[in-house]
Amino acid sequence: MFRHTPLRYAVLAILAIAALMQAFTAGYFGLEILIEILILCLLVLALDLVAGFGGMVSLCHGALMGVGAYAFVALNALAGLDPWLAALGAVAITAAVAWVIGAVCARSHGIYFIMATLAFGQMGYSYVFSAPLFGGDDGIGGIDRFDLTALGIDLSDSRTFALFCLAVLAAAYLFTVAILRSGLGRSLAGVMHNEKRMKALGLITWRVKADVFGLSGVIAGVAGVLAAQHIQFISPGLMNWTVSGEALVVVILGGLGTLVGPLVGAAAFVVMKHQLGEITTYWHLIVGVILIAVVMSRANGIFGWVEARWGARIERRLSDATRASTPKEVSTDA
Amino acid sequence: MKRATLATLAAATTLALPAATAADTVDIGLLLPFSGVYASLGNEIEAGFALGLATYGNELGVEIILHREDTEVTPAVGLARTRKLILQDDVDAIVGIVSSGVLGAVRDLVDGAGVPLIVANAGNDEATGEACSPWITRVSFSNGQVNRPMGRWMAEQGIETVYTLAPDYAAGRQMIEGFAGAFTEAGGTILGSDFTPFQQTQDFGPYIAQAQASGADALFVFYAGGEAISFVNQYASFGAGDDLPLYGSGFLTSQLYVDAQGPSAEGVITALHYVPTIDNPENAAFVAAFRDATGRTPSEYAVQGYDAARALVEALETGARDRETLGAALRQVSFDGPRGALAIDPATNNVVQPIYVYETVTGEGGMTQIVLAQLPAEADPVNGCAMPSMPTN
Amino acid sequence: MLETRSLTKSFGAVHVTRAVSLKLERGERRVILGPNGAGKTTLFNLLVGELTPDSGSVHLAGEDVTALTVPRRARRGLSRSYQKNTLFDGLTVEENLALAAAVNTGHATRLWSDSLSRPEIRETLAEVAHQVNLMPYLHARVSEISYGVRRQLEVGVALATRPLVLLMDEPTSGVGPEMSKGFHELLNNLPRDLTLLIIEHDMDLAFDVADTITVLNYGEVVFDGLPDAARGSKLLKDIYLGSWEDA
Amino acid sequence: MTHDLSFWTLQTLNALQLSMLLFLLSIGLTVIFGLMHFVNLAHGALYALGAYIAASVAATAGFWVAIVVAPIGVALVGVVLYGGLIQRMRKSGPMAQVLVTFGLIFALLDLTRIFWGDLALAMATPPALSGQVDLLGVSYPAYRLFIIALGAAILAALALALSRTQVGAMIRAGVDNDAMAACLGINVERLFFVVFCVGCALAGLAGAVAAPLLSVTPGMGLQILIPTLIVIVIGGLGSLKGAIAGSLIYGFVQTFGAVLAPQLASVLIYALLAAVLVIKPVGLFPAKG
Repeated sequence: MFRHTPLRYAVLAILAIAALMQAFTAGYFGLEILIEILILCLLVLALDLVAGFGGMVSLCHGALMGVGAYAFVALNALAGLDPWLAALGAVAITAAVAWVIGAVCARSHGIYFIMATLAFGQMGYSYVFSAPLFGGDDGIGGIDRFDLTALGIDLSDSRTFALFCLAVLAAAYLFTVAILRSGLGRSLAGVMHNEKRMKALGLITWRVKADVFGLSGVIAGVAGVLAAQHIQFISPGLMNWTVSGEALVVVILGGLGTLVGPLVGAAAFVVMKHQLGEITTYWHLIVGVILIAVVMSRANGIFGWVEARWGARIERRLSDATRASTPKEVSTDA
Repeated sequence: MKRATLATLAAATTLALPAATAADTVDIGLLLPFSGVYASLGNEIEAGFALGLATYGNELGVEIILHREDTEVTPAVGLARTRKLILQDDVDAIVGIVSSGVLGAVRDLVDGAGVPLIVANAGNDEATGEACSPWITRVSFSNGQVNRPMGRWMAEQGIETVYTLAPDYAAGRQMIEGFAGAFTEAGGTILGSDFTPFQQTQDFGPYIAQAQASGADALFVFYAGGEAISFVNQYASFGAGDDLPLYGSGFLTSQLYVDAQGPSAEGVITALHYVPTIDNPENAAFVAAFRDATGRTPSEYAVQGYDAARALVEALETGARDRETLGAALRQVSFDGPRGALAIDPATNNVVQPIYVYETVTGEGGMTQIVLAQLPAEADPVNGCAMPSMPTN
Repeated sequence: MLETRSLTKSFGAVHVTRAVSLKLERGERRVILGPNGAGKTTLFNLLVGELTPDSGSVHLAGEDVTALTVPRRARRGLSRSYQKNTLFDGLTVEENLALAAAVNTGHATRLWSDSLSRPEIRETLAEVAHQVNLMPYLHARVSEISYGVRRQLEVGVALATRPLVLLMDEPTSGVGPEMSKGFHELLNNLPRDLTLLIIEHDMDLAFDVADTITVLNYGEVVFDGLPDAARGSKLLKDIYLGSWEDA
Repeated sequence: MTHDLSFWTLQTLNALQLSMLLFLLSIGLTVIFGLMHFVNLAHGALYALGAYIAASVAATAGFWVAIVVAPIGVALVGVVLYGGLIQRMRKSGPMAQVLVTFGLIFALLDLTRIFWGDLALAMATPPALSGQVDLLGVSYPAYRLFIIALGAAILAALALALSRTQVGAMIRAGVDNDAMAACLGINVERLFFVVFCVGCALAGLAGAVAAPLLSVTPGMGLQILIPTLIVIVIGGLGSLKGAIAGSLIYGFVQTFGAVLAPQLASVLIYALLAAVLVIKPVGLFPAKG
């Protein structure tokens, strides 16, 4: 079950401040990277929700994001709907698709779950790859960003769009925490810890899994809508299984089941990719080696490692500080 | 110590100069795939481009600052990198683009921002058709352009019925459309067309068997890259050559792959805007220089890079230095190059160039290609392009 | 309340349950005895639906539930505890109980309410924690409490669903005599209208708690009757002597 | 379009050929999984490596040397991987394994690019196998028949080895219950090592025989990975029967799908996989009930 520790709050605060500073000071490309990070953050948040808290290691989340993006394009660029309506529709479609995938795969476990989700993801990829409606391999453009000019906000400006994405991410983070704190989220944790017992208690576990998968699809769908609006052009590459693989890498690099960790991982991954990409076109090699090293080290990602190593000490210090400032008792949850 | 001082002095002079000749530097974005499935094409175009700059650009007195960006294979990445070139690096012109998808993705951006783009490969017909832009000049080819003359030529050779195969994506379909249109217009019949799942088809056996069963006089295909090698090898292994001779768009037997195809490519007749065995002095010089520089024979991709550099240099020679003047000058470019006489069609900004029909045969040091016919250059139909008379912002 | 009609199950050539027919009245407390491998746990698995019988049927409160899945039967009031602790290890005692309590109230699948803070859940939780003596441990994680307390929690979790029938698979398995005694009280203090079916090795406990006794041997019911009759039964002594003496 | 019998014969042979190629790849992967519970996503990369080694060797020493050297070379890489990574990852759960081998895919992909470049390579068909053979009324490429025969031979050899030899019995015992196998005094570590290396060698062999048929590109490993995974998931992990059944299903669906329903060809197989997983979540012939 998800708990906010002082360490997690601290890291969240640092991330938020860093993102805001970057948003207000960065040049054009810095903003592009920031937006890329924020969208990836949404995706890994969605993935951590199912993988870290439900044990559903999905290899189709990239494809789900693609469903969001393509559904948005279909409703916005092709059907001519207002971007807000189109986004709403796209998120609903993604959630529905995710729910169905979750329901079908709920009976599979371990590697079978991974493979089953992979199959669904590739099915979507193959479809858009060969669908003339969506421009096939060439992709499709003509995508509008949200119109907030009524509020005096111009999202065509990179800085504004970055801040908008940051706000969406913050909302998505709160949404995820709310899910995890709800009865549904608690049941999900129960299912991950002991599915057999949850069944014996009368919980229809596949429904819980499917529901959370669908909710995860909501976040993935939002990520897809933003991704489509960011580049204003999408192509099937977005749905390839390697995108899902990279998202999983980020979740693990960051720290599975910590919510905060994957956000750190996303930032680290995108920055690393761009830095290495500047130096060499063989950056995959370096990322691969780092990935192997991290997983082999058996730590739960960067954040998990920090938590395991310093978490207790930092917490003690922070709670000492809290106690000193407020004489109230510190709750056991902290 | 002395050398160090000299070096510092030299650095100082070059540093001092730009102030005086600020107008004489141009920033050029080189936008190519350096990783992913098209990496080899990106490298080939870059090599040609570098050679072109070295050959023609030295006496220009203009310092060309290159900004190299990797588009990978994804249009979205290509678009993001183009934005970076335009907004952050503030380039005066962009050269490159291999995949039609990337070109389609960046079209509105370069058009809207008013940045000249020299297309060095991507052949989608719309880019110089209904989606044409005064800012986009193509020195490579268009999908229809390289295949239409072949349709007519094959009909003239007495071939009456043809079966076609191509990968199932926009470029594949356009190549076949261009060919089939001209072929049927000239009196031929298309007996059947299959489009194979792009980049997912590894076994062409089922399709080849299908084509054989159709009883057509000939097979016309478009494949490129790894698929071209697989296809030619698998076609040869079925021994279908006697009943169903293989024709194709020239990318099928590109210089890049023909050695890998080996004897399998023997007798395959294809048409393209360039083949290294074209007999003219410019080509002889180009092939020799390219071999010196890289140790390999140039392909059509190399010549596209080379001519893109030459077009840029020609435009710079007119005194153009910024986006606007370069954009205008690029549309006026014409020269005799390795491909023969090239010009830009003012109606579409697409290159006008001759097309060569050639047969691949076994030569002394491996496979070589004999030019069977040089088909006259003709401008593409306008295809709905309404070109503004002059670039405007 | 709970009834089976010639329930039969075999794994390959081994018949683990042969035509078992049982009938429990509302509020009845029955203990199942039998040597290891007699098919007691298999019977439980058949009752709750973790196994499907080859033939025969299970009836709960007059309804044939044989075709229903585990969760569906549980929702109709059938709950069980396991011989091996089957708990949610990373969570606190309170959270363990809340998970169970939330299922029947519908909060387990609700998105906009935190089950742990609902008054009705807190009520159930407090009541169950009291019944199985878990009050002092509510905020401790499962990994932090002793084995004996975990056994209590194992029963507590099953109780927190507010079942009509509670199946307990060796609740005192592995706990010391002291603790075992505590379990007597605990069981005796459970509400009288709750129907209990208990697999038990501890004879004293069995005879102390049971209204009726069923003895299984090789998957067959060999005795079904009152504790006093069982105590004197020669048959029971013969098949069950070893473990009886041990206990 | 109507077709005569010889057309269908031809397509059946095509389907068989594709099936056998996939079988060579999937059998190693599935047995490694069944025995060691190890998910090796880098299996495709090993296949690509086999193709590259074969293409390089064939250029100087000819085809027959190449198809011997390539499996050995890949098996040696397997030895290194086993010692360096796999052995330590065995107990770490599917997710960690997926990630480590995902990292390996990245690394091996770029390593092949560094060693062999981005340009596609090819490997010539050996002269002895370059013609066509008349069979069942159709003229069929000899090399494709060779692949079918090779696949069938490996299948027969593996089936025999599994059912008749002591190692085979150990593997079956290990797949069934590794703890039990260890109790029976089987040196499980050594068994794993041998099986892993044989699996790698088969992947290398598949790459080597595929090289003259396809082109050798850095991306070929990624391209084949998904079909291979589909094969073993449809077939059920860990069993020879599953691997061959999955391969045949994939080969036939893909080949006849391409002919009969070209628009659906690419989606068809995924739909089939999804259907199998819904009906039998552990595949058609899993090693364990």
